[in-house]
Amino acid sequence: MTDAPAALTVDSLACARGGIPLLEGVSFALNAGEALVLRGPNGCGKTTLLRTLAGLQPPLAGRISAPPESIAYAAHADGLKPTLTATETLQFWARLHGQGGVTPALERMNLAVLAQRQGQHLSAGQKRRLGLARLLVTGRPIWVLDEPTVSLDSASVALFAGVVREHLARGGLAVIATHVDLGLPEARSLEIARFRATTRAAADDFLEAFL
Amino acid sequence: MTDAPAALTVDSLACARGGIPLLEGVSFALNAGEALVLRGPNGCGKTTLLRTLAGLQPPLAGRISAPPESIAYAAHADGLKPTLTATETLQFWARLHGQGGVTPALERMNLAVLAQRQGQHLSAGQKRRLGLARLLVTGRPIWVLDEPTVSLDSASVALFAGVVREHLARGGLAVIATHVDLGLPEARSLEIARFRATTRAAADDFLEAFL
Amino acid sequence: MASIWRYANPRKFMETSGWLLPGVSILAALCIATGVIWGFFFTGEDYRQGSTVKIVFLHVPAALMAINAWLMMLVASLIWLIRRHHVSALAAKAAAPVGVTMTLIALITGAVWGQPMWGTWWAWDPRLTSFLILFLFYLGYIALWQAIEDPDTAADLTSVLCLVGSVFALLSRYAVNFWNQGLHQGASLSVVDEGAPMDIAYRLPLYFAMAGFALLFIALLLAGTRTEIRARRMQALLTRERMG
Amino acid sequence: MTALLIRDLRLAMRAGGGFGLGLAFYLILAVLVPLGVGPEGDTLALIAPGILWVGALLSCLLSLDRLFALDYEDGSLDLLATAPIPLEGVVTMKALAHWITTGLPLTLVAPVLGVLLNLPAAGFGWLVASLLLGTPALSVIGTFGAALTLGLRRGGLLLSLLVLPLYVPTLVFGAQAVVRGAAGLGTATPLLLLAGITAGAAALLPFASAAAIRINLR
Amino acid sequence: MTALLIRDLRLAMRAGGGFGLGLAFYLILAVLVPLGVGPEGDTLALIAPGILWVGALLSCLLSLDRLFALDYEDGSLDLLATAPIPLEGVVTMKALAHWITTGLPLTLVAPVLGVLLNLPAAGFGWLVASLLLGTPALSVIGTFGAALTLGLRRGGLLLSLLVLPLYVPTLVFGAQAVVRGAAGLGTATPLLLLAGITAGAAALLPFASAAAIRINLR
Ligand code: HEM
Ligand SMILES: Nc1ncnc2c1ncn2[C@@H]1O[C@H](COP(=O)(O)OP(=O)(O)OP(=O)(O)O)[C@@H](O)[C@H]1O
Ligand SMILES: Nc1ncnc2c1ncn2[C@@H]1O[C@H](COP(=O)(O)OP(=O)(O)OP(=O)(O)O)[C@@H](O)[C@H]1O
Ligand SMILES: [Mg+2]
Ligand SMILES: [Mg+2]
Repeated sequence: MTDAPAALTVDSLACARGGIPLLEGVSFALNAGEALVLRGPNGCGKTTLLRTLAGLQPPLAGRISAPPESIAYAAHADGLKPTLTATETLQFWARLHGQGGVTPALERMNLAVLAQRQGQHLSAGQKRRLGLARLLVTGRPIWVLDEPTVSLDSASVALFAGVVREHLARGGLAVIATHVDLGLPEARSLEIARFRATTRAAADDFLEAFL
Repeated sequence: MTDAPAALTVDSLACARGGIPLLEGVSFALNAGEALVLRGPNGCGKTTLLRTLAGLQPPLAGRISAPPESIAYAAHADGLKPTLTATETLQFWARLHGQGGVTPALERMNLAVLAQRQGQHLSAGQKRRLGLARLLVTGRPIWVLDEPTVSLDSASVALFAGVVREHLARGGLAVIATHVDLGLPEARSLEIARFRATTRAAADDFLEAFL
Repeated sequence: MASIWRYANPRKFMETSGWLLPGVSILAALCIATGVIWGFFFTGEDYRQGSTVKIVFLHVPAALMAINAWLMMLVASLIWLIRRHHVSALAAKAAAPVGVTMTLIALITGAVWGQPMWGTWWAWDPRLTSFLILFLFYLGYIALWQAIEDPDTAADLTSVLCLVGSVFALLSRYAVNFWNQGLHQGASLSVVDEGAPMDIAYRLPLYFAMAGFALLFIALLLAGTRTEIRARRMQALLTRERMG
Repeated sequence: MTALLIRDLRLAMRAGGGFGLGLAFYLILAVLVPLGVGPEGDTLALIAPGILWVGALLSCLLSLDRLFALDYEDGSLDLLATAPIPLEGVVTMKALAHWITTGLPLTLVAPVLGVLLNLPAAGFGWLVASLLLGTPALSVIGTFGAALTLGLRRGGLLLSLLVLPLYVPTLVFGAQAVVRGAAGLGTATPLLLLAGITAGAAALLPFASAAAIRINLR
Repeated sequence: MTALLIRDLRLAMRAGGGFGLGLAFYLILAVLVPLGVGPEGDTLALIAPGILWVGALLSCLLSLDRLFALDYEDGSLDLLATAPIPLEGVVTMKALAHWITTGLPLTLVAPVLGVLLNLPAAGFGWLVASLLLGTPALSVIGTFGAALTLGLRRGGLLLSLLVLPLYVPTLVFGAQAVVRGAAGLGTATPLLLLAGITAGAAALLPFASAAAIRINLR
């Protein structure tokens, strides 16, 4: 974890998917230790927003300010390899992020007994837990999570809430899109549907040029 | 839908995954109009049980009795093609099952506006809705569903509950594995963890032969 | 009458093969030693082929066993598909590496022989070509076994491959014959040069070498199957442990 | 069942020209070989029948890899296996779709490549005839290989390893028919044998393929 | 960064012998060509250098297809793109892993296939030398093609179509080196050009590949 407390500021962000503007005017600021839960109906643009935050696609307009290389992203897909064991998977990500041992992360996500199991032999929820354990070995302060509790049973959801809470207590941040209750009452909540792009302005001038 | 009321009887079923017995002694009976919700922690074997019911893997022991070709299965993966539109996808499955038009199914799952959208351009929840719409065009009485409401927002969960209820009212059956509340209070519930395979007997005699 | 299927029980098989294996191994070693030493040192030189002819004592038995190993795999695969006896599936699995080694020995000794005989290491003669194709079938079969994790699935799929492969191997044999009528020796044991029957002085040691290779194959097959059964036993123990 | 065929053809078209690409590969191969071998017309004429057949075979092979893999990964195959058509039918339709998108266009374009490779004039008719008779077998055999390697990551190369030896008889009779045709000799025997292989493979292999799929889904 | 290399090599091994299969394909090709072309030693000797180079190229090509595709489909590539190593590094490591699992073994086994194809004795050394110099370029160029076709279903054939023309210079110089070597002529020029292509491709193409991936992820 970086020493300086991280912060994430999003300023009148607009983002598009497939050339169609979805959201505009999204603004919020998160400080160390805070979590934000994104809510909104299916297809309103949560995934798109999170991918933009993670730097995987450029924003249409607006600014995202966060310390460089501070964001850890976890998506619908977990990025697990069917033939690598849980330990190998985590070790790979840990080394890539210059971090050390993976045993604490395995234990924290209740995966110790599955440590030697290959990805293809995990159940849906076990895969998900392993995907989340990856966050712990990135050592990054800002977690950007897309529906992290999908397929998790209630015990695992509570476990995950505890992990997020610890992360916040250590000065981390989290932005989480979800449809279900995460058991994080202290988190702020943001209704994404509010920011639905309506004005033409959101379409960048490139599109304008054709009109 | 078939005319004779269907029924599903499972009698001391045992099933295995990767050669390892997971469940044994699973018994239940469902009559027309009934739904059963399977519950249990991650990795307890819900998916394995449902695949066995759907006939995708042979049971270790026990019997499943259901009318032939009466089961419609919906899994973690939706089987959508990135380049086919919603309408084309449904039409394909409808034709394969010898059924007619797909518009009612599209409308019922609130997909009418997305009818011409390709699979790759749908959000996670929209994909899921389309996957569920497929059930309506199979015309089969027994629905075997694996975590059907993953990624759905609350409005869509309610929509889905309504669809299941109609299906039951028409004499259908449903077996649903889930970790979350489906809004189907009338459904019976079965805790799968109870059936965890423990006795040696569950290992078939082949394993014994090697010991 | 005790059914032969009794031996398809792994435990019974382990017992029986346990005392069979040393005997067969010793016998194989004796036969091969007799055949090869006799053949190499106590036969005269062929007037046309010189001393290179002596490689026949390795080449022919290896070539024979290469084909027989595949036939044995075919039978074992059928038994597995029909009666689902695990030992037969494991025996088929164990036979493949032996078969592929025999094929390789036949190819290499043939090549070493071909250099003085035909002036080239390799020629696209039908017999050689069909052996090369057999080699490919073996490779594919082994690769498929290795690629699949679940042992029963692997047994099923490799058995299907073995059945289909056998048909196509046979077809290939005819196809290759059609494609080229080559330089290689005729198909019978009895010819070294055209028409003349092989000298008894060659034939006897050759029979010894052939019997030795057959016994060697059986010994390797038994040993390999025992290893496979032990591996499965380990797996079963691990499973039981995991079930608690 | 035709619904499946239509869907597969449509998917092939949508994915950026399923038709065009098999062809393009064939064309490129026919260009690369002279680049590698050298431009002498006589050498090329000598090897043209063989290269054209090997090329057709490799083009088929290259597109086999994803025949079932996509359906397997996205769960469609599970759903197809529970649908009211036999898996044997599914497999046959897949092979047919593969032939229509690969074997058939290859056959039609082969004469053009024959010109590039300096194929003797007498050989053109036999080239088309032999490909027309032989490519269905390539598709059916390939479907079997794809069914076997279903669910193996990077199954592509394993698939080649399994399928190529099975292609040998087809290749030999196909190429022989063209060689003999080009030399003005009789081609009845190889063509008959080719037709026999195709008929036999189409009649029997679907059962093996369906069995392999059932085993793999388990 | 080595973590990535190790992971990729490990994945290649686990997936049922990533090493063995590239080889197997090469071997099979060397068997099929004589079956198509005919058994005459002289003809084979004539075309051996070209066929061996075309075969190496096709073997490389066949395994390219899934270079990024698997990482893309399961979401790993998204995660790699947000990891603290530059995408250029990711791409270079992928190319290196590909070469170690494909190009290197091909080079080592090529002489054996030279025997099968009746390559003149003088050509063997040059065959190995040219492959050693040339195959890294095949891997780097192939990585670029794989990056471009990332995310396209059935990208495999499109990939071939894009990559094969890029392979032409490597093929021509590589095959020429062997042809001249086998004929006892000087091979310095083609080998130097080959080395130049490899060096240039390895130095510049990773930037293009990384850019292509960034665009495809968007
Ligand atoms: C790589 C190359 C070769 C392979 C794969 C090969 C394969 C075989 C096979 C399968 C047999 C047993 C046939 C049978 O008993 O019916 C055989 C027998 C024989 N081979 Fe070869 N061979 C090769 C090279 C050679 C060469 C170069 C010679 C040299 C003259 C040769 C001479 C013989 C003879 C004399 C027999 C035994 C006679 C007979 O059974 O017909 N082989 N070879
Ligand atoms: N190429 C495209 N053309 C038109 N619309 C598109 C295209 N690609 C995506 N979309 C639409 O953009 C939206 C993307 O939403 P996104 O995936 O961000 O939703 P989400 O809020 O994450 O939804 P969910 O809760 O279902 O995951 C969806 O409505 C989708 O239909
Ligand atoms: N090859 C294998 N070897 C050992 N264990 C395996 C193998 N394959 C699967 N398993 C285990 O079998 C169980 C399979 O569970 P299944 O997928 O049916 O669970 P589930 O109840 O659907 O869980 P979830 O709620 O997470 O989806 C898991 O515990 C998994 O780890
Ligand atoms: Mg989403
Ligand atoms: Mg599950």
